[in-house]
This record gives sequence, C-alpha cells and structure tokens, in this order.
Amino acid sequence: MVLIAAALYAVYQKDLLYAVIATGVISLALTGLFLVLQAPDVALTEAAIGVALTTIIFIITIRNTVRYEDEKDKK
Amino acid sequence: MVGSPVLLIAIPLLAAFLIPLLGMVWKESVRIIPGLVLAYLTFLSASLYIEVINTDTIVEIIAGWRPPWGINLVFSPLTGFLTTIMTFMGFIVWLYSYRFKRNVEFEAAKKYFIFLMLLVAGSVGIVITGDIFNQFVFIEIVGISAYALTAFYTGRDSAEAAFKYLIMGSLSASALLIAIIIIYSQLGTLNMAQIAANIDNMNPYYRIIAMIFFIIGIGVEAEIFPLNGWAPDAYTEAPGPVGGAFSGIVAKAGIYAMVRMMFTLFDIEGPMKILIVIGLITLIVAETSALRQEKLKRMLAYSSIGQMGLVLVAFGMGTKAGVFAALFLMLNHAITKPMLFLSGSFLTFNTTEKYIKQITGMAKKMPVVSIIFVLGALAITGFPPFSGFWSKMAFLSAAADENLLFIMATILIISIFEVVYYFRVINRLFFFEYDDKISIEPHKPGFNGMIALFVLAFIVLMIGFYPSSVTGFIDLAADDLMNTHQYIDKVLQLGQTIIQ
Amino acid sequence: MQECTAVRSCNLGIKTLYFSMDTTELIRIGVYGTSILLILIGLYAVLTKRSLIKIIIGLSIIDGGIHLLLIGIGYIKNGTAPIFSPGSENAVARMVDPVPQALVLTAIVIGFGVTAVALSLVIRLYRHHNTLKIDEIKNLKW
Amino acid sequence: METILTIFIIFIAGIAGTYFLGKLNGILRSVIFIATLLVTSWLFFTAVSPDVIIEFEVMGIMLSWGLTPLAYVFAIIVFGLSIIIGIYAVKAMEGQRSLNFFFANFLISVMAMFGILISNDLISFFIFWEIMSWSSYFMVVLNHKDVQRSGITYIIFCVIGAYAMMMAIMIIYSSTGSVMIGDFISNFHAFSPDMKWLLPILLLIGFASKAALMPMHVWAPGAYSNSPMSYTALFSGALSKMGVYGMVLVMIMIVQQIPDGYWIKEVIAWLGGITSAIGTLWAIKQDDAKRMLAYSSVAQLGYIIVGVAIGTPLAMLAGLFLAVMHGIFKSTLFMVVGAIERQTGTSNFTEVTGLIRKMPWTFLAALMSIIALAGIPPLGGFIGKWMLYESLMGSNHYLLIIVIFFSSTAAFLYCYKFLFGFFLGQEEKEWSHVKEAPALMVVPMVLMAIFSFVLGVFPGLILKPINEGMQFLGYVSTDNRFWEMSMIFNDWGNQVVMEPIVYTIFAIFLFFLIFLTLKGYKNTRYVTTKDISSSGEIPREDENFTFITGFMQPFFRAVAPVMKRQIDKYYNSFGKGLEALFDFTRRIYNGNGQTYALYFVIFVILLLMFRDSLF
Amino acid sequence: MKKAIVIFLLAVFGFFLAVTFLDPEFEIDRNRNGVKNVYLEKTVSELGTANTVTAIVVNFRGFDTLGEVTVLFLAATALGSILFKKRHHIGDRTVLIPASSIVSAGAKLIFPAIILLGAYVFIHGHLTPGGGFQGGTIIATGFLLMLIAYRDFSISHNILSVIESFAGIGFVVFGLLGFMNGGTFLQNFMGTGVLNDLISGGVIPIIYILVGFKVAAELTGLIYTILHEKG
Repeated sequence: MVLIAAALYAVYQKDLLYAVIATGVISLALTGLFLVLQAPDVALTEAAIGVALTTIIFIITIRNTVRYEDEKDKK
Repeated sequence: MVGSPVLLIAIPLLAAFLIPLLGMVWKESVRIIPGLVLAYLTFLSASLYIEVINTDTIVEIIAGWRPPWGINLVFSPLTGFLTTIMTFMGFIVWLYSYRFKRNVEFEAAKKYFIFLMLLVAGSVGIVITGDIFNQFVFIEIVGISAYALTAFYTGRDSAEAAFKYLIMGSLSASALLIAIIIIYSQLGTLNMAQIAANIDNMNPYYRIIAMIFFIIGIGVEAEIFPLNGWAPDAYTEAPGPVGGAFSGIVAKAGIYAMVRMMFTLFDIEGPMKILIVIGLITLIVAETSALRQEKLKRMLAYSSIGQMGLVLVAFGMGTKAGVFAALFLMLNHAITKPMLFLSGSFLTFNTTEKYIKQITGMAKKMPVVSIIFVLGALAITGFPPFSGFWSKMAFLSAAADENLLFIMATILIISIFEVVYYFRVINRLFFFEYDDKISIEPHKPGFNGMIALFVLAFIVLMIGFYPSSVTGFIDLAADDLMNTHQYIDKVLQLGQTIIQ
Repeated sequence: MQECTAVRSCNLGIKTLYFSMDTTELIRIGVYGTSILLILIGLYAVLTKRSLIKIIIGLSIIDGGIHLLLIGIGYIKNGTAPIFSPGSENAVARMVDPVPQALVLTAIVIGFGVTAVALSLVIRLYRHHNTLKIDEIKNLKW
Repeated sequence: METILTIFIIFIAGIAGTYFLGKLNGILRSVIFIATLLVTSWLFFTAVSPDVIIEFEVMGIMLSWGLTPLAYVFAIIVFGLSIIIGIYAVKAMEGQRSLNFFFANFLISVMAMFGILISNDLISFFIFWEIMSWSSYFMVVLNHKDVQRSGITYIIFCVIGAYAMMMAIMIIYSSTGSVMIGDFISNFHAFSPDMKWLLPILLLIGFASKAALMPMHVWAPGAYSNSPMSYTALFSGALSKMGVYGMVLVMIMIVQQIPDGYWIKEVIAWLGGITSAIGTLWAIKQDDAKRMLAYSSVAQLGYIIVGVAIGTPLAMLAGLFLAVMHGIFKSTLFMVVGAIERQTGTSNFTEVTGLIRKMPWTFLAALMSIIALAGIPPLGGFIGKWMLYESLMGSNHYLLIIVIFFSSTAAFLYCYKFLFGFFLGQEEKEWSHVKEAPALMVVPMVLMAIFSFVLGVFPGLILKPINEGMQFLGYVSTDNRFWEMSMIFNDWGNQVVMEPIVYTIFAIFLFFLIFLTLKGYKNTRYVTTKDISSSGEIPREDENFTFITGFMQPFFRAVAPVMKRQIDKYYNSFGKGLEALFDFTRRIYNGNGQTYALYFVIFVILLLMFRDSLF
Repeated sequence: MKKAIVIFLLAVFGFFLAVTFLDPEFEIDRNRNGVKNVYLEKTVSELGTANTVTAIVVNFRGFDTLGEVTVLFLAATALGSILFKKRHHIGDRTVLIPASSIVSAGAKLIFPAIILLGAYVFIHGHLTPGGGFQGGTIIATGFLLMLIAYRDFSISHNILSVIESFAGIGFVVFGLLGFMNGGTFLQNFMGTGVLNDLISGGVIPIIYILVGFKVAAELTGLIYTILHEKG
C-alpha cells in the first residue's frame, strides 16, 4: 500500500518537484508489484521508463516552467 | 493480386523511417516522398478494392499465425471503401499543402509531412485491422500525430488546443484499455471475429460495461457530444489542410471503429437507441453553436461535428437503408468538408484568428476559390443538384421507412440553421463590397492547391449529377457491414485452412 | 477525501471476500483494489488540480493503475513467469498469462510517448501564457 | 432525341455559353442569352406534345418527365414572360454589376421552372424546385442591398417550404414505393387517416411559401424589391406561379380525397383573402414603387389562391385566368418601374413626378397594366375578377366576397398613387433632362400591355388551354362554351360580341387622350410645384403640391388596428430569441480543458447509470 | 464545491469499477478457451524461444510492436516539432545545476557498465527477461546520466536519427522479407535453433535487437531535445 500513500502524496503535494518524485516512487512500487506478479519483463520496462525517464523529463519540465503549483506556496 | 493490405501500413512506416535519412542528402525529398507514398497508397487501395469487389474479402494474416492468435487485417468492401476514401483524401491534402507557408524551414516541413503520412496510415490501420488492441495502438498513432499537427504553428494558441485534445485523448485511451481488459478477461482473446463469435456466452453485465467503455474510448475520435470539446479548438488551430484531414480522415476512422464495434463486435440487432440519442444531441448542440460563430474555421468545425452526429443517427437506425445513408453521408462529408476547409483557408490566408468578417467581398479578389467554397456550402447543406442532396434524401427515406417522423422533423429543422449560417458566409463572400479595412489582403492561391480544389469540386459535381456512380459501391459496403456472420466466417474459417 | 471511495470499494472487497476465502482472492482484491484506487486518485488529480503538471501526473497515475490492472488479470494462483528454462517445458499450466504482459509492455511505452508530448506541450504553453493554471488558459472557447 | 432533353441540353449550353463567353464580349453574351430563350420556347411550342414521357432511373428511383395540359398553361406564362423580359433585361441591365452571373442565373431559373412543369414525379419536381430556390436567392442578393436581412429571410422561407415538401415526399416514397405524382394521387386513399392530413398540409406549406400565402409572405416585399427589376418581373410574374401550380395540384387532386377536407379549402381560401387584404393595405402605405408592387403582387396572389382554393369550375377558371393576367400586367409594371429607375435613378414616387411627357410609351404601358390590375373593363383583370366574384357568390362565400371586394377597391388607391405619382402632376425642374427609355426596353413593355389588352378582349385565346388543363384536373369539358360558366359572357351573349363594345370604349379613350393633348399644347404654363404665382402665397413644405406625401392619412387612421399587427415582427423576435438561446447553449464549450474531462466522467457515469434503458 | 462534486462522481465511478472487477465472477472462463495456451505451446515448439513474452511481442503480435515503435518515433519527432523555435540553437544546459565532480566521475565509471547491461539485456531478450525495450531504455538512461553529468557531452542529432532510421527500416524490411519468403508480413522465416541457444528463435532476436537500437536512439534523442530546451 506504499502505492496509495505515494499517489495521495503526489496529488496533494503542492511542490511539484516532490510530487514528481512521488510518482517515481509509485513506479518503483509498481515495479516491485510486477515482480511479485511474475512479470519480470514488465518490471524491467517499468523500472527503466517509469522510474528513470519519466521522472527525468518531468523534472526537466519543472525546471523549465515553475516549481510550485501555486505562486503563494513559494517559500 | 496487386499487393497486400499490409503494405498499406508497412509502406508509410518505411517511408516515415526513411525520410530523415533522405532528408539529409536531398532536402526536397521530404516533400516528394510522402506524396508518392500517398499516391501509391491510393492506387493500391483502389485496385485492392476493385479486386475485393470482384472476387472476395481479403483477410491478411500477419506473422503466419491464424487469426484467433495472430493479428489479421480485413480488407472487405466496407473497409476497402473507407480506405480508398481516406488515402485519396490524404493525397489531396498532401497536394494542397505541398508548398505551404512554413516550407522555408526544412525541419518543420519534414515533420509536418511525416505526421500527415502517419495520420493517414494510422487511420487506415484503425479501419482495416481485425484486432482490438492493434486498433488501440493505431488510435494512439493517430492521436500523437494529431496532437503534433494541431500544435504545429508556434505562434497561435495551438498548444492549448493540442493540450485539450491530449487530455481527452489519453483519457479515452485509458477507457479503451479498460474495455480491452474486460473483454480479454472474459473471452481470453483479442481478435474481433472471435470476440464476435463468442460474445453470446459472455456475461451480459460485463458485455454492457465493456461496450460503454468502448463507446467512450472511441467517442473522442468520433467526436460525439460530451467528448468533443477538443474538436473545435483543434480544427481551428491546426493548419488549414490539417483541419480538412481531421474531418475527412480521422473522424471517419473513429466513426468506423464505433460502428464496427456496435454492429460486429457486440452483435446488436435492430435500432440502437444509444447511437440515435447521442447522434441527435451531438447534431443539435453542434449546429446550434455553429450558428453564432464569428470564426470561419470554427464554424466549419462545428458543422463537421454536426455531420458526424447525423451519420451516427443514420447508423443507429440499424437497417440496411440506414447504413447505406450513413455511408453515403460519410462519403459526401469526407469530400465536401475538406473542400470547405481548404478553400476557407485560402480565403482567410495568413490570419491567426480567422474571422468571417475578414472575407467580406473576397469573391471579387479570388473568384474561383469563392465559387468552390459556395459549391461546397451548397453541397453540404443538401441543395440539389449537388452531392449532399442525394445523401440527405437517402437518409430521410431510411428514416421514413422506420417511420421516425420526429427524427426527420428534427433533422430538417436543424438543417435550416445549417443553411442559415452557410448562407450568411456566402453573402459576406459574394454580395458585400470589399473594403480593405476589415477584409484581409487577398493572395494568389497556389497552383497545386487549386488542382486539389478542382478535383474535389469535380467529384462533388459528378456525384451530384450522376449519383449512381457511387451508390453501387456504397450498397456493397452496407451489405458487408450488416452481415456479421459472414465477417466471422471469413476471418475464422480462413484460419483453419491455412497451414502454419 | 478519496478515502471514502477507498473505504467504499474496500468494503465491497471484504464483502466479496466473505463468500470465497482464498489467497488468490486476497491477492486479486489487493491488486484490483489498488489499481482501482490509483485510477480514481489519478482522475481526481485530473479533474480538480489546476496545474497542468499535476494533471499530467494524474494521467500517468491512471496509466499505472491500468497497467497494474492488466497485469493482475493475467496472474494465476502461484504461477511462474512465462519463461521456459531447460527442463521446464511442461510448466505451461502453471505459467501466468503472458499476453497481458506483452500488452502492458506496449502500453507502457505508448504512455511514455504521450507523457513526453504532453510535457513538451506544457513547456510551449508556459512559454506562450506564462502560467500553468489550466483555467487561465482559455483563449479558445465557444 | 426527345425534345424535352433537347431543350434541357440547349438550356445548359446556353447557361455555360452565357457565363463563360460572356466574359469575352457583352454583345455575344446577349445574343447567346436571347437565342437560348427563343430556341427553347420555339421548340417547346412547336415540338413538345403532352403525350411524350421520358423515364429514367436514379438511385433506384424511377423518374419520369412529361407535359400535362395543366402544366402547359403555366409553361405558356413561363416562356412568354421569359422571352419578353429577357429582351427587356438585355438593355435594362447594362452597366450593372456581374452581368454574366445575372444572365446565366436567369436562364437557370427559367430552366428550373420548365423542369418543375414537366416533371411527373416528386423527386425531380423537388430538385428543380430547389434549383429555382437558390437561383432566385442569388438574384435577390445580387444588388448588394439589404443582403443579410431580406436575403436570409427569403432563403429561410424557401428552405422551410422545401423541407416540408421533402419530408412529405419521403413519407410518400417510403410508404408507396413510388414517387410518381399519378401513383400518389391514385394511392392516396390507402394512407392512414393522420397521414391523409399530414401530407397535404406539408405539401401546401411547401407551395404556399413560394406563393407568398399569408403567414409566409414576409419574404416577398424584401425579395421582390431588392432583386434587379428585370428579374423581379419574372420573379413575381412566373416564379410565384409555380407555387400556384403546386397548390392547384394538391388542392384539386389530393384535398378532394380527404374526408371533410373542405376545411383545408376553407382555411386556404380565407388565408388567401386575408393575404390580399393585408397586401393591399401595405401596398397603399408604401412610398417606394418597388415595395408597393411587391405588396400588390402578394395581394394578387391572394386572389388567385382564393380562386384555386374554392375549387368550383368557375373559381378554378378565374384563378388560372387571373394567374395568367397577373403574370402579364405585374411583370409589365415591374418593367416600367425598372425603366423609370434606370432613367431617373430613383423609384420613389414622392420624388419623381410628371414623366408623362418625358416617357409617353412607358406611361402607356403603365396605364394599360394599371387598368388591367384594377380590374376595369375592358382589360383582362376585369373578367378574372368578375368570374371570381361570381364563383364566390355561387359557392356562398359572402364574407369572403366582402374581404376581396374591399381589397380590390382599395387597390384603386395604389393604382392611382402609382399613375399620379410617376406620370401625372407638375413637372419638376430636376427631372427635365429625363429621356424616354431605349427602344429595347419600351417595346417589350408595350408588347405586354397589348397582350393584356388582347387577352381582355379575346379571353378565349387563353381560356382554351386553361380549359384543357381543367379537363386534365377532372372538370367537365365545356368545349369552348365558357359563357355557360359565367354570366358575364351570358349577358353579352358571346365573347365575340364583346369586341365592338371594347372598340368603342377604346376609341372614346383614345379620342379623349388626343383631345387632352391638343388642348394641353395650346395653353398650359408649366411651373414647378414650389412656385404658385397664381395665388400670392408661398407654400410651406408640408403642403407639397404633389399629393403623394401623406397620401390619404385618414384612410390609414381608419385601418390602423389592422396595420399594427405586422407578422414579421413576430418572426424577428422569434429568431432573436432563438439566437440568444443558442448563444447560451454554446457556452457548454467553455475553453477549460478540465471541464471537458469532467464531461467525460459525467458521460461515463450517465452511460453506466442508464445502461439498461439505452442498450 | 467543485471538489465535492468530483468526489461524488468518482465515488460512483469507483463503485461501478469495483463491482465490475472485484466480483469473483470476474475471471472465469478465460483459462478455458484463451489464446494464451496456444501461445505458450507454440513458443517452444515452433519458435524455439524461451521467453514467451518476447515471442508474443515480437512474433505473435509483432504488428503491435511495429506500431509502438512508430509511436515512439512519432513522440520524438513531435517533441522536436512542438518545441520548435524559429532560430533553433542548441542552448547550453543552464536548465540543470552543474553536477558535482563525484557525480561526473561516477558517471564516467558507470556509463560503460550501463551500456553493457543494456546490450546484454536486449541481446538475450528471447532467453531471459527483458528485450529490446528494456535494453534500449537502459542504454538511454546511460546516455541520460552522461548528459546530466557532463554539460559539454553532446550527441549529434544526425547520428541518432540515422541509427533510428536504420533500425526502423530494418524492422520493416525484415517484416517485408518475411512477406516475400513466408508469405505473410513479419513471418518467422529463419530456422529456429535449439532452445536456450543464443542464436535461436529465428528472426526474433534480430528484430528485437533492431527494436533495442531504435528505442535507445529515440529515447536518447527525446531526452536530448527536451534537455536542450530553455524556458
């Protein structure tokens, strides 16, 4: 149930960077779950794409745009 | 055997992978090759279509596995009909946009034509594939190239339109995946024919749920009412020819996927209330909102959505005459609406927001384009002796056969609105004085674009004056769609005969 | 807030749990419930969050949920991965369904492509509107 | 080669030639245009025989073309008018904009009317009907005047009528499997009772929209007055008669078969009467000659429809006769207005006065047509109206007689207004330069005037084909003994005896005219209306001596309550309401992508909820 | 307010999903007449491939894979077209903070290993878990690491596009070769060697290696494009 927690965190976190990292965590947990469910290929793909690449392009996008969901959250 | 349906998919992909290479050595090739490919596709699908009509449905199997296991392509009179229209329209759009205004930048032109080609290829794939997950993949191909084409111009709000389209598109893809999951978990197969064969021993509850998710997943491409919020924006912001391609090719593919699902996959007999209701709502909302548009392309977009609703209603009648009328409507719309989009984007050239008042009195400056626009408007509002009249007549007679007087009256009233807004534009175009304060600077339409427009106008006139030239094909296609068991037999029993 | 939906479906899961007590059932309900919850959370993000990036995150969460669902379809009770090792050619019966895995492979890659396109669109939008609020990007309407 | 097909081919060739060769040379265009009209009508009157029937198949529907005696009557109107108006138009239109389009479109309209008349089946009838609609629409907006209002109004009513017709046609086709008019008439008794009511009403809506019957007449003034005069002559003269043609078919062939269908007849007749009354009132109110004539033709069509709707043999005879006569004199009047407008630059008779010496031949044509319109013997209008009254009396429609009589007497007012305003009265300095219209325009007008005179004197010329047409409609043949139908011929014994009286009337009239002119040449001092040196006072503006401004105010005060109810006000407010509504509904598409996603989920849930009822 | 409505709608939606999927009736007769058993049998007997998923991805449903590769290709192209600027200059990567020396040194060490791992994965795609996609993505992550670590580490777009074009063309050409020989598109026309041999499974490894190259090139180019994008 790491998944749900991470997902909720990703949705509720105002700081987009943390939210993105939380999505990376979701993918990681999914990878583990896939392994449990006897799907190693999918696990590999998810690990490579979901954890690494998606997170990276999210982060780059955030760097390119704004970091916070709302200006007033900027600390 | 002139070729094989699989070439319809393989050749464009090959060319798409090839273009970047050739682009390095010969810059012009990025414009030439797609045209050649599309012309070849048109030729191939036309010849295949003739052959199919003369002999029998071609079921192309892939990777040597018989249909329940491998993926198969079905090239029947129906799919051949649609494929021929699509590839032909793709070629026309290429011809129109062969030299369009961003051709100074090589990169942009390269990408534009790759997207255009793959858009056509994906739509053809949606139509001729016989496997639902494969259909999903093709829908994604069409989707991504459509997003990219919508966001093509960097200057405008095109990214916004593309983003809306993308949200709806990925939601619908998720819905489609859920539907595929349900079907696979129930029947353990992904092949359309086998699903259609076993659909009866599927739990009716899951059957309905799966159908709902299918409708939603495909509905975004087919522009049915609550899901078509993206459509006007995308049509407005995309380059002019792309708007024509959307309405002429992509929407047709979506409609096809939906009716194939309703008719064949979930073998439904008799009138389909859902299609009629959705179609009517779509028609009413779209046409009434088109009545008050100030932008030309947006008005055309709403009108195109309305026509899709009309097609859905015609399909929803579920009778042979209804399907015939629907296919006829699709044909007319696939030819007329791109004509309107292309000539309209000639009329409102180089303007970011294409207001109708900007074309005031343009007929003095660009008479031929204006006349072709008027031709398209008369044809799509169903004035004889142009092509739209016959399809509208077929639709009404089909409705009258079913004794659906209410639907007839509704559609006629709605088409009064249609007439009104098209004639407003015609008045502005022809019967107003040109004044350079509001009207835009006219420009010389390109040669290739004029050829494309002339070809379309010729087809419209031909169908209008001699409708029997196409009705035979449409009749065969309608038979093919109605006859579900024939489809199943064709696909599956061919599988047993093949030795792998 | 989604807890309420979570509770709802979990109740249901438990209800179904009663009349078939089985580890497979447990795993199934765990997997399906998790994936349904993921889908719902993602939808919630898509529907309520104002930031475009949050919306895309929601879309990717939905994708993850659906992939999990798809894999869960294929799983059978204490099955093994569908990979033949020497001497285990007869293990067909105990292998999990490979088809959903293949589908998920395709789906993941496609989802990644869509996400990349969406993010590039976000950059374009930010360049054009200088904001990421979806309800401030409404130039095209009616 | 069938003659009908030949005629069509000539038409199409003429259209193409007029449009494309016209770009090269104006003379060539005019020659082709006139030649097309002449050749086609010559072929028609010589070579087309009613028994030839052409059949061919389109989309599995049998179509057939052939000429019926009834259609022959209307075809006479169409071709006669189109030739004369065509000759007129060649001269009258020169210097106008987009002439190629005008002449080609003129030919298209004529071809469409011919097609309507020869089509024996509903589909080709409808096709030609629609072609007629859009070609006339393009004529209406051709002048760039008041395009978005009157043009859109016209097309809306065209389309409403056409779609009502199309719905009826499709119901007929799907229930009987054939679109032949004959089959429809013979199978009509087989329809279900509600269909028996629905179908004629739909068809009548379709025809009434062209014939400008009461609730659907609002397009007429704008359309008639905005299109070029040389087309309006055809428009009001021939094109509106197509609606009458259709109504004749429906009223006689179909409505007869409905049990207690005479209610429809009564309603249509009353609508016709009210139309004529209201049209006359509005015609009197106008200050612009075009609009006045437009309203007047609405009123005249009202008479014709009354005659058609009553349906007794005499009434039908009167209706058809009035149709022919109205075609002739109303197109003459429109041509006159066109000539005056071309010469003076305006068609408003509060400005133009005293043209009688400037344009005597135009005045002659106008005088004859006005007399015919007002129904004064010996001209044609008199006979028609007389027969109409008589038939009404014969079928006990006394109230209706009052309405018709009121409107036809009120018609005198605008006739007088027309004549006096344009031709009589003092001469103004500003119009002293005005010349007579060129011969190419005068000759057709005078020709038409002579026609209306001749038809008044020898009604038998036109009554013969009308009689055949009525036999086709199923009336008993009167083998050319019309006087048995109407007492007007009875009293004079025979229409041949009528001639001497006509001659005497005409001679007296001529003598009077000559006398006036001679006397006038001796001692008349021409002054402007501003200068009255006869009495020593300077007139104020409000007592302008041309008695046109503020013409018969007391009369309008009398009929004010009737005039206040103006139906197109209601139409306008209705349309505005609709547009506001749609402006509201299209806000569904607010630009927010999230809302669209919300629609998505709502749609899913709705489908899931109502899955049992929807699937 | 809006949130409440959304929550309610989602509750209903989730309820339907739950009654659909959590129902024990759900996955009954799939194992009876499904295609998966056929796949499992045929994989060894006819394709001589150990990894069924690979067999399915590459051979049974190879057409999907073709489409999927196309989707990636489209995504990479679309990125370039969407982030298209009039003057398309390669800006220096001020997007990311300059990496510390540890990272760069570590990256230099790890990079070959990652490349090797990826290569292994997609070469053995038909025997062990993994395959073209996985290997390709792994290689792409390797390049990503280098891109992050060294700000002046740059790959020329042309090479990438050449690689991916060649890979894609190879894929389609192999499919067409099967079309020529075996009669159907993507037919496995090569002899399948013994099971669990590196050279076995006919065209499957070749196609999968091509897919690997293509995916690697595309993902790298994709990241490269978006990384050089300045806000």
